[in-house]
Amino acid sequence: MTLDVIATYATAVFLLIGSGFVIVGVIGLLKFNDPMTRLHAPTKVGTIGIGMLLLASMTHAFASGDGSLHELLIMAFLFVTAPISANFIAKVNIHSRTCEVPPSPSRDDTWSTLKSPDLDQEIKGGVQE
Amino acid sequence: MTSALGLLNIALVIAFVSLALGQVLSMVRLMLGPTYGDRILALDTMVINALGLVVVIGIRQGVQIYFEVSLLIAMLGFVSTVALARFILRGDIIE
Amino acid sequence: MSLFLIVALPFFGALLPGLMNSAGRSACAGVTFTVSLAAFVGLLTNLPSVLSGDVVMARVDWMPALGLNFTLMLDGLGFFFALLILGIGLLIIAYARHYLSRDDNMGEFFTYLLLFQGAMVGIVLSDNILLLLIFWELTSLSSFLLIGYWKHLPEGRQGARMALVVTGTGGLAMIGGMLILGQIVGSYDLSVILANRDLIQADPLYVPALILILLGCFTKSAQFPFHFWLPHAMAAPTPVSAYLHSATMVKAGLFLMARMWPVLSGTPEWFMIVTTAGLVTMVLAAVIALFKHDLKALLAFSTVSHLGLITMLLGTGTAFGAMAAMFHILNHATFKAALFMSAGIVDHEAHTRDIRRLGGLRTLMPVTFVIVTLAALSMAGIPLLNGFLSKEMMLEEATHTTLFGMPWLVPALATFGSLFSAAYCFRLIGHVFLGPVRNDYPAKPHDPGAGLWLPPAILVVFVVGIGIAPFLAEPFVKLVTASVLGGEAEVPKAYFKIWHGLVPALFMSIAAVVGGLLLMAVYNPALRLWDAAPRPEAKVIFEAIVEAVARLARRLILPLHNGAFTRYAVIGAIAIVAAGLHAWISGTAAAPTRTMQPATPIAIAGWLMLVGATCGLVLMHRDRLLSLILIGIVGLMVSIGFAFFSAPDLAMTQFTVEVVTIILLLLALNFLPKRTPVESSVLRRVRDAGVAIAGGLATFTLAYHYLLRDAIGTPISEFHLANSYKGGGGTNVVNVILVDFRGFDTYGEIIVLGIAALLIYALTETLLRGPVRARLLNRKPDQPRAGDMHPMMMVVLTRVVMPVVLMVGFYIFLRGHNEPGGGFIAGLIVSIAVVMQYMASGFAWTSARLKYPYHGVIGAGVLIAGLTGIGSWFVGKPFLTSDFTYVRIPPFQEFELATAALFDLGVFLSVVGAVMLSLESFSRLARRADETDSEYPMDIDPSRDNPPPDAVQPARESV
Amino acid sequence: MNHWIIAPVVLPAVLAPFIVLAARYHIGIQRTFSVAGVLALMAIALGLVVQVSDGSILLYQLSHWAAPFGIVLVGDRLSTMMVLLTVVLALFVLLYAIGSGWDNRGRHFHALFQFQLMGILGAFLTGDLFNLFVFFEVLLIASYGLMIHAGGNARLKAGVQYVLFNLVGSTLFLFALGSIYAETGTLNMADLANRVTLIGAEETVGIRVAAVLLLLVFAIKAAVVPLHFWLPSSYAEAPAPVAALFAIMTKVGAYAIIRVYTMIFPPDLQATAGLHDLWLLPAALVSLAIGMVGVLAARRLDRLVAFSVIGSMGMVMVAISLFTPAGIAAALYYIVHSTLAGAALFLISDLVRTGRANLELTPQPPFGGLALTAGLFFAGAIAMAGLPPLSGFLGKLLVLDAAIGSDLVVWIWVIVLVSSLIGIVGFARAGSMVFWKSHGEAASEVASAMTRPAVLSYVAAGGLISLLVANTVFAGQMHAYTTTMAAELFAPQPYISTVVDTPGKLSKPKEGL
Amino acid sequence: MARAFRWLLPHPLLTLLLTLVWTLLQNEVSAGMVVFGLILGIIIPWGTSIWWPDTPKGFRPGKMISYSIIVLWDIIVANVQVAWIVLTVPNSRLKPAWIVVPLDLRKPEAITVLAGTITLTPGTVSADLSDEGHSLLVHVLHTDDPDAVRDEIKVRYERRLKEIFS
Amino acid sequence: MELLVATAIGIMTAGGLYLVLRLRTFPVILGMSLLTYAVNVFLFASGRLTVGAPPILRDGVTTYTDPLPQALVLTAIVISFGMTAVVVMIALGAFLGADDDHVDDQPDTADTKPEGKA
Ligand code: NA
Ligand code: NA
Repeated sequence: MTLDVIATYATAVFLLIGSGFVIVGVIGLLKFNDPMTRLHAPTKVGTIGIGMLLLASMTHAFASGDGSLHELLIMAFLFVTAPISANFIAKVNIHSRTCEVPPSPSRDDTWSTLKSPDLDQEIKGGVQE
Repeated sequence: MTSALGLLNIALVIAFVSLALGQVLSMVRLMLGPTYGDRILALDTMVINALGLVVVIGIRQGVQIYFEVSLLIAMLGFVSTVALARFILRGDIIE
Repeated sequence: MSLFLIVALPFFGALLPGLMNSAGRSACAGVTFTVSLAAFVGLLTNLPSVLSGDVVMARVDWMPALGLNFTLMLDGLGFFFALLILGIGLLIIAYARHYLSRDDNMGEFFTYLLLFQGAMVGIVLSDNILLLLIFWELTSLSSFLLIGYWKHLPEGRQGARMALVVTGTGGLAMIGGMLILGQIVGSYDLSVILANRDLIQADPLYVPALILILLGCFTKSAQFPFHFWLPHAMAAPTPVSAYLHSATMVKAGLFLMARMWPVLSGTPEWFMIVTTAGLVTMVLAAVIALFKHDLKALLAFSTVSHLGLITMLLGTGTAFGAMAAMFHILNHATFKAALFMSAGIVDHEAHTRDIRRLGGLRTLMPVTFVIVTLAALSMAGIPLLNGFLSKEMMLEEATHTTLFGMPWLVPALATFGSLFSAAYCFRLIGHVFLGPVRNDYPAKPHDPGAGLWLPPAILVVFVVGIGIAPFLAEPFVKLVTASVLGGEAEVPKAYFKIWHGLVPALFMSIAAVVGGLLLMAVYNPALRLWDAAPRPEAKVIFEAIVEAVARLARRLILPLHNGAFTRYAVIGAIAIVAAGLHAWISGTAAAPTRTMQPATPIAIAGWLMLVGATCGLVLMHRDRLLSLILIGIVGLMVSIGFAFFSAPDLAMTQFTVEVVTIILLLLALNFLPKRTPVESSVLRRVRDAGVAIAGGLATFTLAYHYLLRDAIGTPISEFHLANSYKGGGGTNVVNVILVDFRGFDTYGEIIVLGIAALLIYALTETLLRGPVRARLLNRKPDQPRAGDMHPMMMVVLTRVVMPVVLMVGFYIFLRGHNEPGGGFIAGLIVSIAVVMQYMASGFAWTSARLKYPYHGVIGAGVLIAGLTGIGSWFVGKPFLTSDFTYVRIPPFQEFELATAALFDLGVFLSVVGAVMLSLESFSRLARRADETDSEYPMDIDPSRDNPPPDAVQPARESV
Repeated sequence: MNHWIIAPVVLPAVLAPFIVLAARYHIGIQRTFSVAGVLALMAIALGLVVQVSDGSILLYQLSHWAAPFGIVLVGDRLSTMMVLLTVVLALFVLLYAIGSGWDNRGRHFHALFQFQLMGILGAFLTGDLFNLFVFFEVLLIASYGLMIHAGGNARLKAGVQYVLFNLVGSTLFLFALGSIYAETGTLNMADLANRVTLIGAEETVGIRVAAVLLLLVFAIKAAVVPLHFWLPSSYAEAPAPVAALFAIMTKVGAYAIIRVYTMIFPPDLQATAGLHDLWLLPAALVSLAIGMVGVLAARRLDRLVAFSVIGSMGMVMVAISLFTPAGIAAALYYIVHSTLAGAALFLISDLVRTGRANLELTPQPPFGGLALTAGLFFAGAIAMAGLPPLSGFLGKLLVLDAAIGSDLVVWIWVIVLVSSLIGIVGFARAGSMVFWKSHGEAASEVASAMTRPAVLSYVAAGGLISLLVANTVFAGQMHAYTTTMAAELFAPQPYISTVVDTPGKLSKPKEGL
Repeated sequence: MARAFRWLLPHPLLTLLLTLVWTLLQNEVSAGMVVFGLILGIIIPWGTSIWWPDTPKGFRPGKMISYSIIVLWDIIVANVQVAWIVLTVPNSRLKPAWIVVPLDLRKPEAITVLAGTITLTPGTVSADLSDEGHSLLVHVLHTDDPDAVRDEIKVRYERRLKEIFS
Repeated sequence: MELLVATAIGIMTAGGLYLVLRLRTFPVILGMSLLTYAVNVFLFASGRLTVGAPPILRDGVTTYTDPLPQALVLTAIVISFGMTAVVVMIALGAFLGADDDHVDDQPDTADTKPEGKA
């Protein structure tokens, strides 16, 4: 068994693992019945799934002779940006009151998202469902 | 080697199918909503899955050409997520 | 004098009175008179040639290919009319100088008058029927101006419009007739046409041509049923009426009938149409004239009647008829001009033209009385005056004319018409000048100065002179008649004399005069009868028709063009699909030449997503934010599709453009309603869906057709693939096409982007300066806003990620020539990086720290691209010719330097500048008055509580 | 290599960003550069016209790639005449914009104006269909900017519709281009002309649909009914000098139809035979009728002029649809005429607006400069309604003459003449309402808006009228030239071989395909 | 000298990061490319430093690496856990919870890394910050003992970050 | 595969057309975007469909997809982006001025709705 055969097997395995995680992430997205819990599945399970696919891509490139590391960069971007996306979506959920009201913070007055400008207090409606 | 390649081909098909399924299911969530948070989340998931698709297409076609495409999706995909979320949070996305 | 000069003098002279306006009224009139006199004298210089029977010609090519040339001809007929036009014109000018009041713009009046005079002279001297048409329509136009000269009078405006419309209609019909005539003969030269009588009358198009040309003549000469416009043109100042209705405009139709007489007359059609029209007009107008109380209206209808008389004479198609017609034209011009001018004098002095308010002026205005009496008696056909002579000839001709197989019809009607004619002439004299002097004139009438009475007096001299010594006019009239007849008939031998013996015409004449006197005796009962009789009012009918047409036009056009874009789009879509369908159905299709590729699961999944998102978008488009998300998915799927089908550059571009577009739409949606209300009916939605499905089917069919067939030749891109590296120095063929093979397209494309940004900026500026500004500043958000404008996580991430993204942008830019990428994508990436910073820390904070004005970036980009292109000129190559070389500077590897990269840099800068300027403009609209610019890049920063000692520098130093 | 032919594109394209960069806040400098640029363009255009007057074809290979692989600019009699016409029009429009101060009522007028010129001139010169699309877009987007220049609700609303309609048009253009490339594998017009002759009788749907889609694209630009709906409000709401400049834009569509349907899809080409015979001429006749009926129906002077533009385009299209040398010659003559007349009328309406504050066709008090404005309007109306002596009448005669021999000659004559009459009535009603009825109004209201337009405005409007006069006086020469042009168009082989056979970078003559 | 250095290299670590990114982008290591990357790594932060006004002090890259390895491991482990939860735990038995993490960290960069870590390790999402930035709101997907989760975050991540961003 | 692409073009065209015919500017603009996608794919398809042969020259590779339509589509994408930005801005300007985002001109309500007729 040469190195590239191993790499090919590894590619296949990474692909399978990655696909598995991707599908689990999406199942979570579909299955959970609360916006906040839904948020958990794809933003992270999906991320690791794609990470695996990238790993597969790397090993595959390695198997076909031209080693490649730049997929790492993609992975890094994903890992850096995923929390921001999650954070914003969570803020949307909190702001539009579509999740359980969070407990008060221990030290400060309120959560930053809920600190609506005074001007807006009387405004109703908007993009809410 | 042939068995390895065979496995790889099977794995590729499975990857394609699951990514495709993932897209379809995310689409279902997007349509169902019910909250904008869910919809943005579904979009975000679809963008990431699309990235996965491009990566797997790259493996399948054996070319490195798609690196830039995937890099762009990874790098900029979240921008639209943030923009949409900011729109709901603030209305004005640049303020 | 050259014929050109005779025609040109009035036209060029028309400039003078307008310019001389400030020099005074006499100067205006003087210069006009001089111009007119010069033309008149010029005409007289040609008298010898005309008398000797020569035809004077002048020719300059104008549009030879069309057959429209400046060809002028002076023969007896032309001379006769030109003489009338210019001669009476001189008298009119002199008269008008005294007639017009101080409030009237003299220069304007004489300018119009000279234009009109020139046009008339042009008509009678034209040897080219197209040229004649031009002058013909010019008389319509200039008379429109003259009739409407007193702009404050509604009658003037209406009369002018009516005259223009009626005579314009005739003119247009005549265009058709003349073109047919020209086609039959193969030339538009009158001299050629007049020589082809048989050819013309044998042509199947003779009758249409005849009808069309006669339409022109009848409208111009106010023949029944187009007679109604003439009286309403009386709203013009009297000099105009006198000129238009005695000597000129209305005679144009007669002139043309006479001109065309050799080729058009003599056929049953001509005879039937022309004679009938003339006869009816003569009788009808005479009857109407008798019951008109307005002096000028009476004269106007009498003109119509006399024109009918002349028309009838021309219609008979005999040489004698033609001669009588010419003679009567001359006579009518003299007495009618004199009468109009006298009517003007009465109006001028008594301040009314209403016959019922006049009477008894004989003693108050003796000079005028004499003039009017002589002229009117001439018109009535009293012997020793010139009217008698030609009327006799007319009656003589009538006795020889059989219409509709009834030999008595024409003589009877002619006598009847003459009877009424005599009657209104007697009324004119009797009711205005005879009878007791009244004491209720609106003004005290007295004879005017010689300036006003001299011109009609001169004409009356002719009236009497010819009447007493007809042989004086005979050679001239025969000369004219000869040129009317052309070679088609002999000039009649008959002599012009007062006494012909006891011929039927004499009895008819006597009957007419006596009958006229009797009619005057029973005038009042006749008037009551007339007033009681219902009769259509032409003006009302005409106005009603025009109004109805205008209303119909409005009904037709306005609702169709009411700004309903959706209907426009539906109509357009249907038209396009229908035209495409027609092309498809009428063509042939062979079997496919390419085999279908099997669909892979991934393609099917992508298709499902795309279709799902599209359908979702259509179904849920009322939720605007959701529809934005969905369009994002469509875009995402399209870009994945591009990647799948071997187009990485496209995939990248599509994806980045998608991101920017969504940002842009979100910026706009902030101001717009967030939902689209349900407004359209079900029926309408069904219609739209039908159109949409038709369009979809069309594009599907087309795409499917092409996808399964090869092009008819090798695509030109084979060359691009083969020479991309060799000649363009790049391995990314798409990029080489963009910056080299088809760099010019790209140049245009960045300019489009640059313009888009400029436009958006300009509109923002305009909006922010206009009434919208206050509304924008005080705008209330339409949704409750969350706290934390600039979340910490985003800000921190941006600090690290933005430089990395910029670097990736740079990388994509550099690699573009050989790998997927290029200036455009790089530009978008950099823009998104900057937008990220805007979204993180806000507009004010970010832009306050921005060093480069986006205007400058766009300008620099477009300039760099342009200058790169121009650079090639300096090595003698065409615009944008690329060159490249490979250089090696340690420690770097060998790398390529290409001018295409410089061009791409221009692209890059334009894109960055354009995208940023647009986004910035959008977000400037969102600035509110109640907002203070944030001082810090993030709202929440716990480290601000105990800042490190050396970080206390103010954050906004650059503002 | 003679670079003059690209100068009409590059000069404004460089001048515009320069104006943006250097003179953004100085209207005086902008005006100076803008006028200087147009004057230079005029000299260049004249030079080009002279160069091609002997029938030679100017070819310019962009990036030095031979056609059909690269983009080429081609100058022949037709394209250079259109360039000259555009530039001459532009000069007067620009003078008007400066004189009336329109250029200072919003931002970036001069830059947009230059870009607009670039787009129009490029469209006339390019020999490549996709490049034509690009120039269409350049001229369109600049026109959007100019159209909404100075803002205002009505204008913006009309602007939205104008942009949307043209976006649909651009989409259609791309469908057409995709079809053409899919069918023939080329985009160069001359090469396309060669390739379409290879299409056999057994497989014509592809090229037929492509040809028809292209025709429709140009028909939208040329405002042929029923694709004309974009025109009335956008022209009426546009600032006057802009609307005047737009007078040439409809001609871009007409130009493209002439070019494409004489060279690429000539009437005798079997594959595309019988395509538009059925409907183009009727559509043109309906356009003529609708335009002139619109003149009668309009309630506002600017709308009236806009409808007259539709009508005059109908006339042009009637002549074009004959697809005979005589028809094309007449059309080209009429194009020159109607461009000048339409532009003049838009400027004159603005002179009216200057004194009157609105253009409603209702009686209103007299206004400043009435007599002179009335005189100009009278001349413009005569020209537009096709009354003698101005070139409208001559053009009408040419069209009527060219129609002889057409199956629809009776229809053509009747509709041309009747619509002419309707137009006359419309113009007469409007003119007497605006210029005559105003005299009847009480003088007490005279104080309202008695601004007198600037002298430069009169110079510009009067200049266009005098060009109309020149077009009339020299009608013979003009028509002879357009006749030569038409002959050249119907014998395009010199054009085609010049374009296709000239070698470029890495390609020898007759190499490639 | 120091001032010149700060002017030239406002964020030295960013320069290093960019050089690394450049090298990765090229997908091959050569002296020329690294030098070029370094040049870019100097130019870009210099150009963007206006938007990163206050240079963070006292960052310890070494500890950051060990921290990253721990987090990476946690991510892998927890991913499996979450996947298990997604697949097996029905919605009715799911016990999501909000937890409030009082913060000892003060630097925005540190807080951001913490929040990011929390999100990346499955089962928890950092949802919001309190209005003064002294508490972090975290959502837990499934837990019986929210306090334990909070303590673990504080001990396992926040303590380490405090050292890294000292 | 060809069928998929062709139907996708057709469906996007249909969807786009339907939205273009709506009454408010926002859906109309989205419809235009959809139409733009359709036409871009159509233009792209004029080079026919090839999988796995991007037009990036590689040693030893001879099959490439047609690069020209790609370049054309790129140009078209850029231009339509500019156009979209412009139409959005103009539509926004029109809305801000009149507080009305109808695409069609609205009939004068002042004439048609006489008020106070009790
Ligand atoms: Na993301
Ligand atoms: Na206007």
